[in-house]
Amino acid sequence: MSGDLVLRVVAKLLIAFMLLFALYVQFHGDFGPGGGFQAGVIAAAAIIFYGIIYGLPAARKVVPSRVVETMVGLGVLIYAGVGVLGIVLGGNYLDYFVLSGDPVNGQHRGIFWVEAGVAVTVAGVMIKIFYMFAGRGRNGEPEA
Amino acid sequence: MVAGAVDVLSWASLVGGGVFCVIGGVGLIRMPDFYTRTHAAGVTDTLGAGLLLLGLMLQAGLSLVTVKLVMLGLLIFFTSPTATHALARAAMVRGIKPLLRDGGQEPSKP
Amino acid sequence: MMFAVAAIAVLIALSLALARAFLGPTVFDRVLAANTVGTGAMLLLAVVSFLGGRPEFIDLAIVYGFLNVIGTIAVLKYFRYGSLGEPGAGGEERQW
Amino acid sequence: MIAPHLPVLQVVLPLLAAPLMVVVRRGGFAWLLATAASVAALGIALALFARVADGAVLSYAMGSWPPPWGIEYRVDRVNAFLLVLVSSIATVVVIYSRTSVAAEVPREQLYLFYTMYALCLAGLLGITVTGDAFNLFVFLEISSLSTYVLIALGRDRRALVASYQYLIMGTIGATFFVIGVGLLYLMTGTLNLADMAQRLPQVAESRPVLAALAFITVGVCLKLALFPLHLWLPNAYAYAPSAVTALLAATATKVSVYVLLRFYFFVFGGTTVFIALPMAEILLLLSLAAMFIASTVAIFQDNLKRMFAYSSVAQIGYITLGVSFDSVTGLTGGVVHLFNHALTKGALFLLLGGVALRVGVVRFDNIGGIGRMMPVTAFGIVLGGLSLIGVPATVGFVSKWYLVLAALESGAWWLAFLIVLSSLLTVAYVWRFVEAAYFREPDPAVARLKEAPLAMLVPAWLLVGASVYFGLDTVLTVGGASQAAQDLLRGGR
Amino acid sequence: MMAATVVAIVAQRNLFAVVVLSGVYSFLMATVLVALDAVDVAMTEASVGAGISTVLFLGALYLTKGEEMKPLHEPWLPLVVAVATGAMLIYGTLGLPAFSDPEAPIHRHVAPRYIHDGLRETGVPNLVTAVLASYRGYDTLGETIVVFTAGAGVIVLLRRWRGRKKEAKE
Amino acid sequence: MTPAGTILFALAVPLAAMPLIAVSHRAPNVREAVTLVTATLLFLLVASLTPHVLAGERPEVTVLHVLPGLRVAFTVEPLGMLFGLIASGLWIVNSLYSIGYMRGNQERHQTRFYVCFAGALASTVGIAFAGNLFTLFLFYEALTLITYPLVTHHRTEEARRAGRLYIGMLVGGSIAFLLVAIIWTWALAGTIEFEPGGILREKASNATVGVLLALYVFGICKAAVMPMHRWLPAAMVAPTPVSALLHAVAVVKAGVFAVVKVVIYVFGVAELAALGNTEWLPLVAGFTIIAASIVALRSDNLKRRLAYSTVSQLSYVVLAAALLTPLSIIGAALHIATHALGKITLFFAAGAIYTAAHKTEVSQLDGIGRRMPWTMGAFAIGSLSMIGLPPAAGFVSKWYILSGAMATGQWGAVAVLAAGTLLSAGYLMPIVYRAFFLPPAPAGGHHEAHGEAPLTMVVAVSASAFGTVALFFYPEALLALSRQLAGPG
Amino acid sequence: MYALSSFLVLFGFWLLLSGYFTPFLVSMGAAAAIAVVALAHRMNVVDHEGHPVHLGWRVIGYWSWLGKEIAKSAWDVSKIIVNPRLPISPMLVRVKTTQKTTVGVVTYANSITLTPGTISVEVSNEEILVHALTRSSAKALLEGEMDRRVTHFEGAS
Amino acid sequence: MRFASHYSYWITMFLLIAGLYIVIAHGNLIKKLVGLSIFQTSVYLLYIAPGKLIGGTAPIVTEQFQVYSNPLPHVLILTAIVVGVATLALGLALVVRIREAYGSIEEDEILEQEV
Ligand code: NA
Ligand code: NA
Repeated sequence: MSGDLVLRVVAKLLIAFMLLFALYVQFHGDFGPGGGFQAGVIAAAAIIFYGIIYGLPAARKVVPSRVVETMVGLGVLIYAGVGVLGIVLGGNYLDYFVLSGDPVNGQHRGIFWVEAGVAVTVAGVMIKIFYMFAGRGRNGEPEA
Repeated sequence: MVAGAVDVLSWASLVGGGVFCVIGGVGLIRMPDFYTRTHAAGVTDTLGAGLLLLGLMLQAGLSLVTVKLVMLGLLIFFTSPTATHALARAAMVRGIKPLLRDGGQEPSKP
Repeated sequence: MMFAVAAIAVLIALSLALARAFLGPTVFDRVLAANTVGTGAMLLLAVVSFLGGRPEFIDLAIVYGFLNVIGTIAVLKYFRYGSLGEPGAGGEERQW
Repeated sequence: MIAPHLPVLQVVLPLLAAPLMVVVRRGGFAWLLATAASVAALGIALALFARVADGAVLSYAMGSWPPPWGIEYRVDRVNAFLLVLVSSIATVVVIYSRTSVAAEVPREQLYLFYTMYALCLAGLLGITVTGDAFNLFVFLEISSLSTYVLIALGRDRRALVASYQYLIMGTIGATFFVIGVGLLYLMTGTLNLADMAQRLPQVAESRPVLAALAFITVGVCLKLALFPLHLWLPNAYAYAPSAVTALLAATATKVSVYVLLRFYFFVFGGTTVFIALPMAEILLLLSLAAMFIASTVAIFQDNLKRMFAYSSVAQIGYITLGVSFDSVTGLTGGVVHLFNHALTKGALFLLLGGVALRVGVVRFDNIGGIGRMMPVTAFGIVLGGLSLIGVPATVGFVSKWYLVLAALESGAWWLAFLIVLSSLLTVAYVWRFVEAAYFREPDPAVARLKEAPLAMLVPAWLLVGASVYFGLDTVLTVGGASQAAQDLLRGGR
Repeated sequence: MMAATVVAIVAQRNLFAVVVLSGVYSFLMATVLVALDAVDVAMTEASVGAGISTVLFLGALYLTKGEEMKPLHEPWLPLVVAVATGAMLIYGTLGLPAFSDPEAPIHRHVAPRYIHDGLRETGVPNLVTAVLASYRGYDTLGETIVVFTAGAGVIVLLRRWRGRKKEAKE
Repeated sequence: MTPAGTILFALAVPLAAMPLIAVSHRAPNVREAVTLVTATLLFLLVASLTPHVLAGERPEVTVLHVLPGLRVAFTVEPLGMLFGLIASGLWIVNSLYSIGYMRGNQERHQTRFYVCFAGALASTVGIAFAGNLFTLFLFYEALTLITYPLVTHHRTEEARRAGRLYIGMLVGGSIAFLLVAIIWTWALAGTIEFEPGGILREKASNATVGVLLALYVFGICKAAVMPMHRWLPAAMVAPTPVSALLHAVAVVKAGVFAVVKVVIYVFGVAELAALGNTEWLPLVAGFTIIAASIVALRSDNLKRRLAYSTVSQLSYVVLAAALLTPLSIIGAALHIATHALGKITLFFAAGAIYTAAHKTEVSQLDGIGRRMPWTMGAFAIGSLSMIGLPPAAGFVSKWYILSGAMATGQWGAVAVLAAGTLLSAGYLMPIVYRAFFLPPAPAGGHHEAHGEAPLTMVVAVSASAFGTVALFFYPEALLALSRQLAGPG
Repeated sequence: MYALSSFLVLFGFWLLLSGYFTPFLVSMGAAAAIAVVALAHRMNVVDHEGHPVHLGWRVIGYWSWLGKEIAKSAWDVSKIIVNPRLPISPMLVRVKTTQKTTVGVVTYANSITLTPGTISVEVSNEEILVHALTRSSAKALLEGEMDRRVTHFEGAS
Repeated sequence: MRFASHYSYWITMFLLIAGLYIVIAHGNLIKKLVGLSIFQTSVYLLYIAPGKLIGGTAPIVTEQFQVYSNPLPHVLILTAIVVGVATLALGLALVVRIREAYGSIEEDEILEQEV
């Protein structure tokens, strides 16, 4: 506890901004560098950072394993679901034009959801992988 | 006129920042042990980075870019000492002995 | 022009830090050097953005900054645990 | 309403099943979903096969972006044939897995097993159906990554090492492939295979194109385990769960062969690349080496799964041999052998899985007299073995027939001789099984064995039956293969 | 510089040094990518290479207790294989269009549509995003699946399952 | 029943017997009754086709189209008719004999033995009636596989080694050479359906025909032309009924049958004769005759001596076919039949000796003729047939072969035939002499106890000996069939 | 209270980063800020440590002083580095901390590290172990000016 | 001249050789994966460098610029990076399991145990 005073305090400051920055990257992927993948990675990095500083159980308390595992699948479902929606609305698979009356608007919507799907899965997977590696005891003993 | 002055200032700032960065780098090579090297790295992180960013800010003027540069500066400002401290501490815990002036004397009490 | 000068200066600093990263000798020297490389890269990026006339790419430098610290801390945290010198370091640290 | 979307649904259905399983997290549900996805894939594949039977080509534009700007799915007679093969094998294997995998994989892990299974299937189908070079790479990776995991799920600790080795070699192969595609892209500006095929003749024989051919060949041959790039295969097959081995042996390498065919004849077909580089000769030599060396190694294996794995390396040699002839007969032989070997090896590994369920690791010294204890299984293995040898009335005969014919057509009677000679090596290792199973007194341990469960026998025998049936009725297979061969040789035009 | 880093990685036997150096390598690569106008790629490479990969490597090192590795025995054959591959690549690349040649096929075919009509057709100024999420959105779906596969794979490999049997040894 | 139906029925009968025998394995009497009934039924069915064939009909039936131009089909022509009659007829005798032998020696796995035997007969009928090379090949392979359990019946290490050699050479040769030859033939002729006059007529160059012929002759390992004969002596480890099956009823006969069939229906006799680059074949066959005879002469083990005798006698058929004259072709066909009868007699006798006296070496047989007069009498008749002396059937076939050779002035062949006759007399007559004219060796108490072999064995051996003599006096039916082969000329 | 100010700070951060003020993006920014605050709340990050909103405007004063110090010491260290003789005299010293809060201690420790020539190695609530590059930099630290200023800046909280 | 204009390819080749060399030559399973990563990154420059146009800028459309570098290679390489990290994660997970099963991450020591 005492040993990581500096780290803990600075981390608290940093993590919130990192998360927000991740979301910024997510929503501004249309205008600047970044997008779902990068946002997912940065958000996951923030959580991982938290886990590194405060310990895995703390991280698991904040973002439970189950939620993460659901995220892993959910993102893909969102992405693939947008594709199916294209078919349902009379277009081809992943056809965003049909998502709205205005084709360009449709593209916007499609890209938005697709990027969201990417971010969810990527963040979920990265956090999950961290959990798995960090949570596996070195000598093979299960961790609480 | 003002623009010219700003230009000159940013010029100086950029060059100065560059120079300090290089000096920090040189220090990183020249210093004899790990702990002393951290001090050299500090030069790059603080004055080098600060002046460079300042120079860029002066170029960008009052704009979104300047805001971002400020953020960048703040980021370095917070993270760099944290990282350095963590490093030094970890090294100490791992038993890396600092090279002391009088060859391993006890830390003097204030 | 002045961006170019600054860029070259940063590049030199970067190379020097890199040299330290190769030379070591301890892991901590390398991490320190890596951290400096990260800072250098960040600055280089900022400057290059101006050089290329697209200053909005500073976002990228911010990402570097975040990752730089995470990477460094991760390595160090590993070493703290690896030493096991301080069992009383706090229960929540057990994982790392 | 659905009909025009069949090409994409072919891949997306199993693809959607995978994340659903992860979200729901139930082994039984996952199996149901995997089965449903496989059956649906089979249905779609058959429908597609019917629709392209007259030589039509179905093109599907992802996101309604016209190719070459968007990604295109493209179904023709060549890949429709393969779609049917892959999805039907997958269907059989998934039915089989319910019993087999439950015995090998912990219950809590089952849902992830089926997730990987669905991903692997989707990946293989995606590789087959796509008309875009880079998309092909993406699906190649999906199938590869899931395959690594599936292999690592084997009970033996060597499964882990095997998986690791495959991961290394597979990734090298995939990267080679990407380098090759990159060079082609740099020379043509497009990633669409059909577009590429059209634009390549203008830059053919330029060095990047030749290098691309080399890189793609090496990369794909790593995946399809062409000798001597097969090193990953024996262990991977030997230690993976039985169902996985069957799936891999029957489909994964076959799909890689398809990729090779697609690039050789469809993309490079219009160029003079084959003349510029001695591809046919190299392929011929390597194929022969595979046929003889791998078969010889197989004879000396003690682990049966390993033995049949080496046999796979050898059999892949027959397929590539057919490719190397660069003639309709040769290609027909190659393609039909691709199909036939899939059936046979699938059947063999499924049956071996049944034996493994009873005896653990299947080695020659612990299956003595098994023919008496597990007659149905053992007889199935014998039939499969006969098909490997190429005995008439099995599918193996049909393909060897065409290969020999192709050799004779090309005037290389020595080659015809070598082809049949290599079958002798097959006789040797198949006969080791026959001897062990029927002509050795049962060990005490074996004497108490029961026949494999029906849920495993029925799927396995479906494939055994198929490899006999298609050995007798060849209208579908040879017809399809020769159509495919003609289409391939006609190239991308 | 990147080359030097890689050489250092090749030569290093301390795995930590290797991990640290590969993080450095990623930063450098990302910077080069920015210089080549690939900002999205640079951001990804930086966050993946310097961030996630480092964490992954450390996690693995921790679990495997691996710090030092054995020296090499016979380095020549691998070198020959590697150099042969490199030679094959060089053979191929020497025939490629010159750097920044606007007449090169990749600038004449397919890409012009993205650049000229991308904004109009998708309303997204970042053409990388436009191509990534729309024109070639299917690739990106595949890419997401790849990530998903890795995630599910790691779960299945590393999660401790109740009552998992000791791995059978033949 | 139509002739086509009869063909299918003839195939189906032994096949149907297999499961029947298998299920009755707890009731040996039922099992053996099934075997006998089946054998008899098969013979009757095959025999019922004879009038049709003699009348010039060629009943045929197609079962399956495998590939375009590749079908499983049956056609009954004179040579196949002849072979079918011999095989199915001898099965009856062999079954009788087997019952005695297997029971007398308390052999194990008797059910499997009978099942495989029935399977072997089904395959043999398939070979005999095969309408094309593919069908021939199919049943040829089936015969190899189904007889493998018989060869390795004892499951000793020696048996297994022999089995490995057996399967290795037969399957190996058939795949490595025969299959290539078949596919090549298809590639050249566009068909592999048997046709009188040959399908390769004017389709292949001289050199190609030479190579092809070699592929056929050596690929058909069952014909045991040297150096492809090694499996045959090795297979002697099997029980005697199996040896009889191998040497007389099915296996080697299938081999020489296939060779003759190929010569007649694939190459065409006239065609081959015209080409005249096949002189090597008589040479090889001649060499085999002489060399195998010499080996036989030097073998003390009775079954081994008989085995090499078979190797030698088979090459008579090959030689006859290779002489390429109408007369020799008749001789070849006849020799298939006469050797079958003669050799089965000899083997029956050898097995009877083993069963009754447990003797395996020629040198142990002194005076045995007094204890086993029927058996040794039959042995003497069989020997005469082998040598080619009247009043045994062997004389008839050898006569035709010799006539063919002399008619076309192939004096080398004549010399070989003469020498072969002398040699066969050399290795067979001493046995007869020992059995009847030497006093029994005094040593050893055990061989006082034996008398004749079990009844069914004696019946079988006598029947086959009788057949051998009968065929000498009444060869008309077989001769008629054979004459059809030689064509109008 | 902390949550609200956190939200405002983060939202401000967003707006400054973004530079696009379309309704969609602004509302997204608000949503993002709320989400982050919620998550940070779960992390227990939203407290006076993680979000020292109470420090107020004193920050400016302290930082400007610190900036000056940094510049000075950086200049000194630079001189040492470029000096061919490399006149260093590294030493470890312990300095007492007078701050009452963790944030204060951390600020002090980081300030020490930030000024080239000194780095804090071990930090506890009572004292900090400092590695100094030269005797003079150690002495400057031991004079305690920085300590006083940080304590002042930390204020009455 | 040709040499200079193909500078990026020389780096590509170097990375490719170095990466492949590490993978093949080294027996340490983790180091192999490092090599594999480097091997995979060699592709980046091969794709992206030719897409660069001197005088062009990153393909993010604004009024100020007319010439943009080709965005397509960027998209492709993004995918390649993702594939790379996915492979790495799986590989490392396997290494962890191998170490638990064999007690070593050196290839020769592992193979020794399976003789
Ligand atoms: Na973007
Ligand atoms: Na993006």
